[in-house]
Amino acid sequence: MREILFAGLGGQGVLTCGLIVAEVALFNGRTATWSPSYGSAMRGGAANCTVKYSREMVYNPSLDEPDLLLAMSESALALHGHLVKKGGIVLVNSDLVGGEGFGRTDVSVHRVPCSSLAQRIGQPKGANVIMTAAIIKLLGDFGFEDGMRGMNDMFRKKGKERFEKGNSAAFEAGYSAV
Amino acid sequence: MREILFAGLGGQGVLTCGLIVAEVALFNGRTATWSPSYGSAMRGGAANCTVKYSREMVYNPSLDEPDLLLAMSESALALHGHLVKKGGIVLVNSDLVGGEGFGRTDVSVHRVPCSSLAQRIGQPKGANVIMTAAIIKLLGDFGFEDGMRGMNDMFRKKGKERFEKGNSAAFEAGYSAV
Amino acid sequence: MAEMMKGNVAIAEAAVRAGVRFYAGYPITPSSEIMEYLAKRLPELGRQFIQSESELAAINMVMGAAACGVRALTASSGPGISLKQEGISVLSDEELTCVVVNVVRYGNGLGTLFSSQCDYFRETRGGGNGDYRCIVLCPSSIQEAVDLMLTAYELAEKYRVVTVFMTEGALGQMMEPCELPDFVEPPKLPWGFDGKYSYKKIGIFDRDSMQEAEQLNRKYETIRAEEQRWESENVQDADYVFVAYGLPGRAVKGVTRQMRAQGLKVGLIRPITAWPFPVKAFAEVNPGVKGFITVEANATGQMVDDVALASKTVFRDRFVPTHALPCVYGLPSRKFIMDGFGQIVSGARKEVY
Amino acid sequence: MAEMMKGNVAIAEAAVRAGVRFYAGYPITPSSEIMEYLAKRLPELGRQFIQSESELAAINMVMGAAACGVRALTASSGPGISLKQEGISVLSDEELTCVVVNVVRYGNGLGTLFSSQCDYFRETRGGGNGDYRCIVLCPSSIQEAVDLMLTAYELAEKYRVVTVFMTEGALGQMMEPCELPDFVEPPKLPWGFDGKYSYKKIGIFDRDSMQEAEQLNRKYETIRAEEQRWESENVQDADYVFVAYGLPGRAVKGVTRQMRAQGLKVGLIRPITAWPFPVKAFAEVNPGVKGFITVEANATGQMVDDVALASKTVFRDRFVPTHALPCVYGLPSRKFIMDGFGQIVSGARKEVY
Amino acid sequence: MDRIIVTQSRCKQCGLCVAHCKQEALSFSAVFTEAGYRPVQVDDAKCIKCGICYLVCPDRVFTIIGAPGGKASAKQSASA
Amino acid sequence: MDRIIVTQSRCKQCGLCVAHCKQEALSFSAVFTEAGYRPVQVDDAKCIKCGICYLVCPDRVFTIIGAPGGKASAKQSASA
Amino acid sequence: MAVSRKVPAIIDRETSFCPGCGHGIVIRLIAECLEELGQDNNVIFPLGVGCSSLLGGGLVTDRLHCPHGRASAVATGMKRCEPDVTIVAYQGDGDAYSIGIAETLNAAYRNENITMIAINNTNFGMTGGQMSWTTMPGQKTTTSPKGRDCAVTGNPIRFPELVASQFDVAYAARGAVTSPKRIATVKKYIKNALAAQVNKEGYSTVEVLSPCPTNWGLDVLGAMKRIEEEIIPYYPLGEFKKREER
Amino acid sequence: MAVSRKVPAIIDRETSFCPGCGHGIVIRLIAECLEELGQDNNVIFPLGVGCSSLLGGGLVTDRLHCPHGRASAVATGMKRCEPDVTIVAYQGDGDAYSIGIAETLNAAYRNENITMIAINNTNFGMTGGQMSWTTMPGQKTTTSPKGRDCAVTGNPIRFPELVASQFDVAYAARGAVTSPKRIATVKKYIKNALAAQVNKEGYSTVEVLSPCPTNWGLDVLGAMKRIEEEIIPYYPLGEFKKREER
Ligand SMILES: Cc1ncc(C[n+]2csc(CCOP(=O)(O)OP(=O)(O)O)c2C)c(N)n1
Ligand SMILES: Cc1ncc(C[n+]2csc(CCOP(=O)(O)OP(=O)(O)O)c2C)c(N)n1
Ligand code: SF4
Ligand code: SF4
Ligand code: SF4
Ligand code: SF4
Ligand code: SF4
Ligand code: SF4
Ligand SMILES: [Mg+2]
Ligand SMILES: [Mg+2]
Repeated sequence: MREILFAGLGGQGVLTCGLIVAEVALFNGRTATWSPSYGSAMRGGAANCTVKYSREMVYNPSLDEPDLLLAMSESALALHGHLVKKGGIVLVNSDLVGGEGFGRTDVSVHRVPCSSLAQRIGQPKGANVIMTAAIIKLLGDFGFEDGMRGMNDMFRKKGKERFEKGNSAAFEAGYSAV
Repeated sequence: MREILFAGLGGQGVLTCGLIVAEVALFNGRTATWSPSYGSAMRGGAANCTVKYSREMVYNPSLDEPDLLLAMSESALALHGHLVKKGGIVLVNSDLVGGEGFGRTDVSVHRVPCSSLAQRIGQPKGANVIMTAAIIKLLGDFGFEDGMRGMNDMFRKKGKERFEKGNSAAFEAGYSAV
Repeated sequence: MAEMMKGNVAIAEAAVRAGVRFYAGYPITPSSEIMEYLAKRLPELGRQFIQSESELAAINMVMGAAACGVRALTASSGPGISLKQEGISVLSDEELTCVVVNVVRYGNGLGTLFSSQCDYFRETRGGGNGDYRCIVLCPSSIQEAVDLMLTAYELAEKYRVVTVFMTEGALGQMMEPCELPDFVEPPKLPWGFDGKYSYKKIGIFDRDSMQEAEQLNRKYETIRAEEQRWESENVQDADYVFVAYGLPGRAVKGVTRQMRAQGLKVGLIRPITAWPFPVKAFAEVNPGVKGFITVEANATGQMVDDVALASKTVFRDRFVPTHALPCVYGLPSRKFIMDGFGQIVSGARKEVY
Repeated sequence: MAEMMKGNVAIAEAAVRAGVRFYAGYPITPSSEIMEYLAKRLPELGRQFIQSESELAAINMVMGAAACGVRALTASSGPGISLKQEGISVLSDEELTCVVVNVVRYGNGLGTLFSSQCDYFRETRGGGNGDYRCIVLCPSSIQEAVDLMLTAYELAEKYRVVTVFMTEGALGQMMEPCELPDFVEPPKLPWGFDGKYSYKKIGIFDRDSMQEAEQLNRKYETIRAEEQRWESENVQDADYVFVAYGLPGRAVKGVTRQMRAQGLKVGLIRPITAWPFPVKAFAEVNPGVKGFITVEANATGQMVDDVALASKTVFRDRFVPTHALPCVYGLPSRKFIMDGFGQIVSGARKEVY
Repeated sequence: MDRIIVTQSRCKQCGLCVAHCKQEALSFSAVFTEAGYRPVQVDDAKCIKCGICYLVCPDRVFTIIGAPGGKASAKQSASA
Repeated sequence: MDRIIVTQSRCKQCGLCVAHCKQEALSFSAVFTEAGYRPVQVDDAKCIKCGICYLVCPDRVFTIIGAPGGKASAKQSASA
Repeated sequence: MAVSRKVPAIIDRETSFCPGCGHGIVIRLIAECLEELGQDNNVIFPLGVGCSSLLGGGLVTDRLHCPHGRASAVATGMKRCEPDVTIVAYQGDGDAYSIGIAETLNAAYRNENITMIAINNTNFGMTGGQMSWTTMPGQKTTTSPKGRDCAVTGNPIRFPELVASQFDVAYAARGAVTSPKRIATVKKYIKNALAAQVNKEGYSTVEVLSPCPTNWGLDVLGAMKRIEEEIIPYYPLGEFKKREER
Repeated sequence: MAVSRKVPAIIDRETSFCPGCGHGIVIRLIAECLEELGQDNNVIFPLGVGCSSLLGGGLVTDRLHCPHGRASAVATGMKRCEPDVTIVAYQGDGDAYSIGIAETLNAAYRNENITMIAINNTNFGMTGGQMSWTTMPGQKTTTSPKGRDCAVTGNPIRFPELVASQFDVAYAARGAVTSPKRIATVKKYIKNALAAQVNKEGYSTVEVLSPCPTNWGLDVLGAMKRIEEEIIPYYPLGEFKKREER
């Protein structure tokens, strides 16, 4: 079973990011759960979700000990960095998260400037897709093709195939960024 | 322990009648309970109460097996006549309750035309006091004086001593009527 | 000297003497005399009486008064108490104190006017959201009701909980001799608002629910340990112990005494606090007791759960059956109790647990 | 193929497919998506959606719809469900049917937005006046929720009771793959009003409460006998049996499987009906079981009462302790369960009953 | 033939009809109903079947049957 | 001496003050607050301490201290 | 010439109202109007709690005893599910305006296509004559023992005026049952209200000033006189929102 | 010449409202008025549930989070027990006019000597922007996905007008926070309302049209513009019941 925590600020697309990973897992024959941490959430602030996928049933869909943390903001890293499993992975948005360590040496940290990268490839809203691709590569459960097809399948089901080209470009950029 | 059921129509003063008996008992060193049968009672109809008195605690204040039934109306007798203890007493308002028996020979029936008697003695509202006195005499637990003093004591405590003369007259009439 | 008083009136006057400064309520039979009496009495004393637009508004007005640290009261019955559940849960959560009188009437929904004990589950477990508890007092005579009213406030304030004063239609409507207690003049409660922010209250979003849950459990444990109240008799050598509260409790007392006189080894536990349930009373029972029997004025038997749980706790080495004799409404007659007892002894009637 | 769906949306769509013709409700987190979804969906299908002025109005609107014999729904959480208690009691009394979804959130009073199981007592015993019962279903996955929705209506209508669909904030908010059932087209219920007095209803003052109480007891007995639902595993040889429902039930399942793999003899009973409580599941348990352990997302431990009562009924010859591990809110982690279990086995943690 | 029917058993002796009948055709009977009221009775000779009593009666005691040009006749219900 | 104090840490970059300052004395700073906003800064030379910004700000960022006849000076709070 | 007058079948039973209670008159009028509109076999009554509940046994139609105050919400659920059946919420002043003001008002606010008839007897009749929101200034009741003090309790509410002036409703009127003429007028109002519903024009309501001799401590004629002399001056009779020509 | 402007001590804290939320402006105005009336250390706030609850942490005074919709009933209990303390019920439109309409209305009906400030942002802000009883005709919300259809839901309620015309209250007004001038006027209204309470004149209320940029899906200035162009035309600004000269 894999557990991933997606954490950031409202508006950064972290919830969708988690959903794409879950859908990719589903597309590739896993079962998956996606759990937001909801709150009196209207007022900006934090937005998180936990995705778990597995070949058998996911018993406990809630946050426990993530294999990977996506930290899209400084506060996300500060609040959740300590939860990551020993030997796990932390992926940070280096556009917003400072370079200092966060006090752990037992995890591998990957830094992707997804906001600026998104601008650069002409997909200003694609930062979360970039990170999705990076996560898929980092975890190694699904290949590039599996990930891309899973993502596009999801958007197609939602009737959003018009974004396919942009999403694919972002996915490629993210996959190469780690 | 004594149990008395006071039954009649709204406006006939049966509830007060019961209360006087209870107060007389109290005045004479007993304890007593008074329980109305209340209902969605605004619409005329039946009015009943059960009084129990005793030298020790009254355990169950509710209607069980009365020693005496006061039936101020036809329906009161019809509804409650069967409840009276074997060998008990039924006191009826013969102004309103017909002369036919009510199918029991194991109780002693006393008939007092309290409404007309009240008119006759110039106490048109005194029918219930008349019956109170009759009940006290019939049960024999308290003498004439005990009853009269207990009643007057109650009205005095309620600040209604101005009715004392009339009440006393009614009491006397009732006591002599059985 | 004790005077004949109507239960509802006596309860209302006892509340006045316990220092109630504020009443809000909405009429409902068989509780209305409480508010009718206070409509006259409280203004005479310069205290506050409001006939609110509903029971829901009433409990919220009581909440406002309680937040200002005064003794506040509301009374109702049946569906009226149902409408107060959200408010009682909020009062409990804010640790505000008041007394809620439930003059229980029988029935689901609109119900009837019969006297009853059908709200036992709701009052002892809370009908609002969450897992709060109220202290539940259930008097069996007008005198006991009058004597418990001050206790009701003192307990509420000692533990910062709501006290439910659970009585029955028949007790509210009947009269019997009773002596009223003296007047007390309670000071403003320490957590009462005064407009000056003297008492520092934490904002709702700043609270730590996990820590509060622990505190809550500790508080409830303390109440369970300290505040069980009951009356019992003849339990040490009883073959069967009846458990009944309120007016049925008193009726059963009479019957069990008669049964004893006839040589039947029966005893009685009469809970005075329905919550905390008097588990301690069971420790005094004959270790060889053959069964417990609840007599309740409801349809399904509700207290039987608590009796079974108490008996499981106390009689660990063997199975003691717990029976229920629910008389639906009113008071259980001697015949009802004796018949039920006969069926139980003969095995014709099965235990619930 | 199964698709990722949000719990609340899946529940709403399942209700649509079960033939719900009428929804009335008032928004509250974490249940609001149910009504937001239906605000769009029901009118599309020519069915009725009302955003009512309050939860209290909503349950009364549902009552009106139910009286007309259609499948009606309301959903809420926390204090919103408290405001429906009078109405649920009336629906039960009139033997009208509907489904009330409670997406349980944690806390007394205004509460929090945490996912929880703190309304167990209220839902299983009724928070309104009287002694009615609702059938209480508690799914542990979105698929199970979707599959239980039609059942919820069928049970309600079979017995003429209200079904409480008791789920949790986390289930309402999460997504997982689920397959939706087919559409059903329920006929108008036989007792539904049509304006022609086809169904003869007795006036409220003409009813015989004593006789109705007997009927009610018989009905509840039948439900208890026929409608217990649960899932269990590894109980035949278990030293300890966990009892947990909903999402915690599912979490405990994972943990007990791991414990088995480590050689620990533990089993699980997961109630699917909280009322009637699955007492029958206990009959299958190892006669030598050393204890039961509830894992509940509330502060005080509530289901522990039912477990203790069930165990008293089934294990008559000896004392089997019943423990509670209440995790307050959220889902119990492996560590929480293992730590609690360790304390229980070592005797450091005492049983509740 | 015009008729007025008085279902005396339902009458609660409120007096509204008596007060409003302009013909003074209504009065209270001397006998009691089962419920203990002295019900209204109609004087057929005075009654013009105007329907006022029907209109004001809260207890649906009156029925008036109008027959074009027919002569009126009162009928006291047997159930009194 | 008139002064305007800007508690930048509270600013949520809503822009209301910037829009309403008739002197165009307000602008967004380049640095971020902890909460992730670019807070307002005041150009002391332009500010006339009219108080409009105080009036419209939902987040109590401004304090204006008026000293009769004194010269104004802006003070950026250290907490930004 | 004589006109036939026959009590409609759906209400041709004994009821348990007190002697001279206005409820008895109004419910007959409603039944007559339903009959005349061909709706007497196409009607559901959500009943309020109060003396209106006494209708439960007397009324031979579909009917539901609603929780106290909530009849208009129940009516809403019914109407949405049975849009072609006539729905009559029958409520007392306490039921409709005190505990039920939110549901009563909101049905009017939504312009729900139902008819609400409110029997205003200026007190809570069934429970023994407590003050209601229509109790007259100075009126003694069991909860206003010194007479209603409007400085503390507010002034009596005028509901038809309120909905007519504040909300977009189809019809609102007030009548009284003190005399044959007034009774005939009330009937006209009730018929207008029901006709509005049948024609799907929206919310209609009629308030009826009605005696409660029992709790007023007056005889029946005295109670009628009180309405004429004291109550009508405060509660004007008439149509506050007339039906629009369509 | 410069005028000193200092945030009142009782509200001189961070709050967690969204950027540009009108709640933040109004609560500061209330605090200023309290200060000016010498009531800032003599005040209790019964708070509604909604974004108004976010005040819990920001406001350093006696305050109670009331059940949703019931703040005016809670306020009543408080005022009766502490008649000399200023009681300010601070509520949202959903809280005061939807779920709480009975309690809100009844406080006005009784002319209870409290002040109720309602933040009308035409939706349920805190729970994600559902329709409220002040949502504009045609406005899209999560529960009116095709735009509010007033034929089914009723027309937006105008509360200050309702109480001013129907009940005997001391003061009722409506303002908006769209510009410095309007904000200054709102402040005047709030001060009038509070002064009425301090002088024991009776019930006072001010409704404030206020932006909810988050749920409206607009930027802050766009939200203000919407109020000016769309909302004010439907909800007239001004005093509907002025204070009487005494
Ligand atoms: C929730 C609830 N509260 C209180 C009651 C008690 N109750 C029954 S009827 C009634 C008042 C009825 O007054 P009104 O509506 O004016 O009708 P009337 O009897 O005067 O015709 C009250 C308070 C109840 N049944 N339910
Ligand atoms: C009884 C109850 N029902 C529903 C809710 C959920 N709820 C919380 S705030 C709110 C709406 C708030 O809207 P409004 O009063 O307009 O305040 P705003 O957030 O817009 O300022 C709702 C429905 C609740 N807390 N309690
Ligand atoms: S029909 Fe007219 S005349 Fe005849 S009794 Fe009735 S009111 Fe009198
Ligand atoms: S109006 Fe009807 S009830 Fe009244 S006296 Fe006449 S017939 Fe009898
Ligand atoms: S005080 Fe006036 S001039 Fe100065 S920044 Fe504020 S709005 Fe601009
Ligand atoms: S108004 Fe206040 S919060 Fe908004 S930008 Fe200006 S200083 Fe910042
Ligand atoms: S109490 Fe009043 S309203 Fe009720 S039936 Fe009697 S007279 Fe009519
Ligand atoms: S959601 Fe709307 S009302 Fe609530 S804080 Fe944000 S902008 Fe303000
Ligand atoms: Mg009335
Ligand atoms: Mg709002």
